Amino acid sequence: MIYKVIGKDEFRKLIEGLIESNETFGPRQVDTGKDGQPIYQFRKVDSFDDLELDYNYTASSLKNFFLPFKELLSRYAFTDDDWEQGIEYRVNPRVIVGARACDINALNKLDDIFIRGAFPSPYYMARRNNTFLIGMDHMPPEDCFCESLGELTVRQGFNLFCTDLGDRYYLSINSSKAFNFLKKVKTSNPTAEDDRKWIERRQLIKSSFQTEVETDELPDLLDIEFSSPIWKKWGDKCLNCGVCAMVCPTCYCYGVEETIDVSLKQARKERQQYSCTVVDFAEVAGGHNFRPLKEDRLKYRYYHHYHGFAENADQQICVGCNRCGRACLPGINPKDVINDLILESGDDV
Amino acid sequence: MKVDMKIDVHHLTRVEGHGNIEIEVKDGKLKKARWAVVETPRFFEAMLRGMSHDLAPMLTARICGICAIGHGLASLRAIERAMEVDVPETAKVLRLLAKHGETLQSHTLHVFFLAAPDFFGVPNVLPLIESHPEIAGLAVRLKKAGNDLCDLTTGRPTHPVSLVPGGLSKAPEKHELKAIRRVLVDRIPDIEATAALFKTLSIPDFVRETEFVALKGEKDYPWIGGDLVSTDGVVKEEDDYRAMTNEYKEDFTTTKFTRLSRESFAVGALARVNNNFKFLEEKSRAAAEELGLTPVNHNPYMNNVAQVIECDHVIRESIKLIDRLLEMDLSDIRAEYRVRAGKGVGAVEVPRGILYHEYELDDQGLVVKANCIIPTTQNNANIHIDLSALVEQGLKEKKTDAEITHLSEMLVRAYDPCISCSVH
Amino acid sequence: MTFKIPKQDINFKPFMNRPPDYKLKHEIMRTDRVYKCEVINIIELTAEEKLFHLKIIDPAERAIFHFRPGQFLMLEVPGFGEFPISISSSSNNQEYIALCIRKVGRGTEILHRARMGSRVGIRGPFGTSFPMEEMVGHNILLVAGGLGLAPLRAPLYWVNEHRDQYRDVSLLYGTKDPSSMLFTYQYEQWRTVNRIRLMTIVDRPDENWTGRVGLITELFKEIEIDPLNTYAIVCGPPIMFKFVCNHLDSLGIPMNRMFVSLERRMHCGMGKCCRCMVGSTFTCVDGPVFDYWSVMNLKEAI
Amino acid sequence: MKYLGIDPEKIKIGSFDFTCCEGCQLQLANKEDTLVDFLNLLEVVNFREISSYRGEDYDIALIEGAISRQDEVERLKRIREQAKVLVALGTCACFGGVNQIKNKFEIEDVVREVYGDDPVETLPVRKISDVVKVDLEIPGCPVSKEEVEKIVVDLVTGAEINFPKYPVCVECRRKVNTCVFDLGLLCLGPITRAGCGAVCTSGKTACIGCRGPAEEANYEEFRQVLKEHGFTPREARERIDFYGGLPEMVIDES
Ligand SMILES: Cc1cc2nc3c(=O)[nH]c(=O)nc-3n(C[C@H](O)[C@H](O)[C@H](O)COP(=O)(O)OP(=O)(O)OC[C@H]3O[C@@H](n4cnc5c(N)ncnc54)[C@H](O)[C@@H]3O)c2cc1C
Ligand code: SF4
Ligand code: SF4
Ligand code: SF4
Repeated sequence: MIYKVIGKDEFRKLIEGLIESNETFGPRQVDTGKDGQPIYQFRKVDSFDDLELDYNYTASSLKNFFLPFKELLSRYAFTDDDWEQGIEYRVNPRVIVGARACDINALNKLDDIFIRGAFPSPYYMARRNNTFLIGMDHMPPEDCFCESLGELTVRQGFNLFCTDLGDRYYLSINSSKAFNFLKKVKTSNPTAEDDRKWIERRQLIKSSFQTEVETDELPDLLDIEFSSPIWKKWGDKCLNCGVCAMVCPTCYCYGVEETIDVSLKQARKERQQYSCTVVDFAEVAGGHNFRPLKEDRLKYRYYHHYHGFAENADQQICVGCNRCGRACLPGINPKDVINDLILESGDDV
Repeated sequence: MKVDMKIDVHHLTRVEGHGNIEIEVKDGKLKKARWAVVETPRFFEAMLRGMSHDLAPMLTARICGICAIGHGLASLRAIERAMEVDVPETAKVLRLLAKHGETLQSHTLHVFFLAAPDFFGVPNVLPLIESHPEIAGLAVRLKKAGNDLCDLTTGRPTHPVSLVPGGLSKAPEKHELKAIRRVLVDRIPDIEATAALFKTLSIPDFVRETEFVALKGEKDYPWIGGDLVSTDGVVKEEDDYRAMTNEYKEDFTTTKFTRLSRESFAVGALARVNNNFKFLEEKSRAAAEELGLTPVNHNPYMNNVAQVIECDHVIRESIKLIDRLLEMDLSDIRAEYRVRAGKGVGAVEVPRGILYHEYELDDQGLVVKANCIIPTTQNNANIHIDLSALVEQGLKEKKTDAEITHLSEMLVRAYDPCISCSVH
Repeated sequence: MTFKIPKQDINFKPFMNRPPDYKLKHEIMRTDRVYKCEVINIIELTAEEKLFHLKIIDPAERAIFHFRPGQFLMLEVPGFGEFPISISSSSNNQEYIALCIRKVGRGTEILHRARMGSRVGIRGPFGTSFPMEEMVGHNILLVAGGLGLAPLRAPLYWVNEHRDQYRDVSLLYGTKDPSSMLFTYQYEQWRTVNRIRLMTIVDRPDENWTGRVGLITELFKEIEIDPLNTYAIVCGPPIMFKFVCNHLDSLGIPMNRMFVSLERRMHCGMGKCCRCMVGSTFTCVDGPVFDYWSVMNLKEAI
Repeated sequence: MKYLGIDPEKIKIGSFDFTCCEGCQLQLANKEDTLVDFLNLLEVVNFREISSYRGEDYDIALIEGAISRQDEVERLKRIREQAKVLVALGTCACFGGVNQIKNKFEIEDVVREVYGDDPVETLPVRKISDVVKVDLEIPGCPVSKEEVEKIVVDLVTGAEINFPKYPVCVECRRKVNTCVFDLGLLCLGPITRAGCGAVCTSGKTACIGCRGPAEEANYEEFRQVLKEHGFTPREARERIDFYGGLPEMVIDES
């Protein structure tokens, strides 16, 4: 990795240049909540001033830029008794500014599945390869727990990562593209003072977490407590609304559907983001449901997130952003569920 | 020669809702000519009682599947006047734009899908797709533009979602406005072609002196709120609408009838053009003159022409409204307001004429009493009386049963009645 | 000053238009490209099930298509959906692929209307297979319930084609009623030509049925099993293979010598959609063939 | 398309309206981009609102609206006898729709409120399936034309018709909307069947349940959610009762 320091004015020039030449997305305020607090999402930006780089969190994650909620996989064109399949992977280059470390870590996890997994996905890869990603550190919101999962810092998977040193950014440069762009604006090599401030900033962030979740023993615990009563307790609360999975940066379960156009001349095959908490997730033709109960489905989501699974070499995929917890209307959130699970297992011994 | 005639058109087709035409002629004398609405009433005013005011516009939009935006706006206007809410200017412009989308959509639906088949002697618009593809093309493009405008401003073409007390819950993005502006500009040649088409059609020649009622324009062609005016010279305030409508009930119909200076009056596109001709967009006015539509025109069949002229007008005015919006801050679309007790009237020109909503609200913002008067209700008596005159004229001109039936059906259709709406 | 990000296309390695080889990892392949097949034969087996013979149209694609007994395909009926189906023919058959398909939902129902010459798509093969080589020199016990006979046909063909390498081969087959019994026209051949001990049983007999009546476990009373020299392949509804495997376990067949084929909802076949997950395991890439020990260790598998 | 032996035949439809706003029928003429293709799949033999041709040989009857008068009951029964497939089109037909709000009041009171001493005939509002057998329900106020198109294609090709089983929230979040609960609104999305594309919440207004219940909706917990968000039983009930499609969601006073 190469490191540089850039003044905030100069940084602005860089971003403005990127916005001008490319489709650019970043955190924007989309609404004001009933509590008066701003609500942010990653949206298209037309100027630097659209960006709200001091945002706390976006309600939905970056995931859908790489795994769109609805994605066309193939098109079929029918001729009398025959058809032709058409596939398109292209995506136009674009920039995303202001991703948090946990967001980038989440993408790295998705890379393990969609690029390094058994059957790499060209759709995902086309989007990932054509996205210029600029990360940015921040002070943790009070309910985040990425630190507990070791996802507080990120060392790969971005083009440029900015550590905020007040009037300037400490830049971690992770791609030749980024390096070349930076040649066109004024940067300097970090001084010893910059390095010291960088360390201070990191330590400050690390020590600012207010939420901690004990996750080390979770893979085993989840196995041991597979029939724990806490699943019913939390499962009964679940609305099966799938919201948790939709906003989560790493939930990637999906369904594929085909539809014929009204012209009867073409058909579309589309991938749609799904959620394991949704009622028919594991239902098969004929009506048998392999996970008929709310608790089965909710448990499965936790099992998948914290037990890990084969495709990504058994790593936990939660990055601790708590988006699911915030979005869940009945208030089901990883911290409480996991704590319950740990308490429950404590009772056993 | 003795003429006996019994015409009974049960559930007239190509109109919204259920109505019957009943004509009886004995010995060459007209015994009966009725326009009977047999729609099942839904009792919206009764349902509104006790409902939160913010649900009222959503409920009343369901009075009509065609002019749902109009109902929503009348309802909002009544509520906002009752609670003295100041709606931001941006929201007002956006609402008017939505209104224009609806007018365009509704008028093209009527002109092309419901009325046009009569002029071409086909049962519906489908054969025209084959025989006159260029006309079908006009219809589809114009209607789509109207629907798209509604969709963009209110969230969907029918039953708006973003019309809320205080303004709008969501504004379109500027790039979306620019896109729809381009579409509207492209529709100008289409509407001009439509006017040219109407020049070639023969509008039945029938005239009956009628009083026409509309909103009174001040500077612009009026659509939402303001004073009421009639071609007989009556002027009233919006709040005084009951004195303008004077509802009463007849036995043979489930709708109410209305009257003003004469035994009946008419509202709708023709009434608006007759009352506010000078406020039409300049080019629209010229087109009207070209088509022989100048105030005060007493041929009810000319309502179709008036609708074409209004389409022309709203397309041109929408473009101007969008230009204004592009200069405005689109985040300022909703006013905070305090819920309080009050009474309010909202009068809105919907495609078929003036629509009135009136609510009385309690201090919780719940509806205590509601009254809605629908344009078609106001037209029903006039249709009914027109029918008699039309049959009399037909008898004089020795028209056959079939001709009289055809002309009667066309007459009713010309009013573009929205019957389920009138029996809400 | 230009900040334009250059467009980066994906390199399909090594050839853009080479048909996919699903066994290669870490290679971006056109995994969504289907092999186009023609239906060359349709055999009506029961009211609900038909056997389809599919021939891959492109000879080059046909030449590289290989599978092992127990693997499955994703069958696509363009416009109506894609679903997993076990391959029910010999892995030696270079001419066509046989699929036995029950009419149950949107995709399968439409497929049942296919005529000779209709064209459908396949992707695959996917998943694990039965370890036929490992079983050499042993007795083989095949146990099938209902539609479970379909995936057993591929290992059965294998055994028949290498009959001398295996010792006693038994096939126990049970169905709900006689009319839902599959592939009856082949039984005689299996028994006489292939020297397979074939036993059938039904739950609910009809007036013409003269055979055995009862649950499939009844059949075990009639055969003798040499537990330390036998491999078992069990396929059928979960409740059935659970009973059968428990029984075989009690007889002393080691759990890692019993194989089952699991069924779960699937939307990709490639370990992505997660619909087929059982605990931490994908039925599509880690299965569908599992040994019973693994299944026992899977949370919520049975 | 002759694919798989599917030689699509136009379906003969009749469209009939009862107590309603006719907005659902109107949707059939919307979505103009694909209108011609859509109409190509249909043979409209009876559709009073747009056509003067009145044939009786329809196979599929689209029924719009609820039932609120005796003559409607009889007309509906006649249509049922004729139709091979009877489709309840729209929320009014499926659940009674807004019309059934009337049923909370006494009939005489309702009539008096609107017609004073000049009464008209009316019955308590019933949904179509309360009167005749319904083969297919397409909910929505109004129905989504996109969904109708899909269903018509399924009918023409003979494919099984599927509706989403999950609630509106899934579609809502797929659109990256802000949850309107966060804006202080009472949304019925979590218990309402998806398929509308979350139009209402995408317009930043609450879902009021026009599509009826999602499968296995968790009413118990949803009641709790409403309470915790500080909504009064009156507010909740008013919205749940709006379309009549969520009879199992009971709100108690406590
Ligand atoms: C490994 C494996 C092998 C199979 N082999 C056979 C076979 O040889 N013969 C046979 O008749 N059936 C087999 N099935 C079951 C077959 O996949 C389903 O019957 C089929 O998916 C139903 O699809 P549908 O479109 O008709 O149903 P729908 O209910 O319309 O299903 C929609 C989608 O859900 C998924 N789905 C639904 N049911 C199942 C299911 N049971 N299993 C997996 N996905 C499902 C599919 O993706 C399907 O496209 C197998 C299933 C698996 C997992
Ligand atoms: S968001 Fe909450 S209620 Fe909804 S599915 Fe997820 S856990 Fe269940
Ligand atoms: S906290 Fe929730 S939303 Fe965030 S990564 Fe973990 S599971 Fe996903
Ligand atoms: S707005 Fe309504 S539909 Fe959308 S997520 Fe929230 S509760 Fe669900």
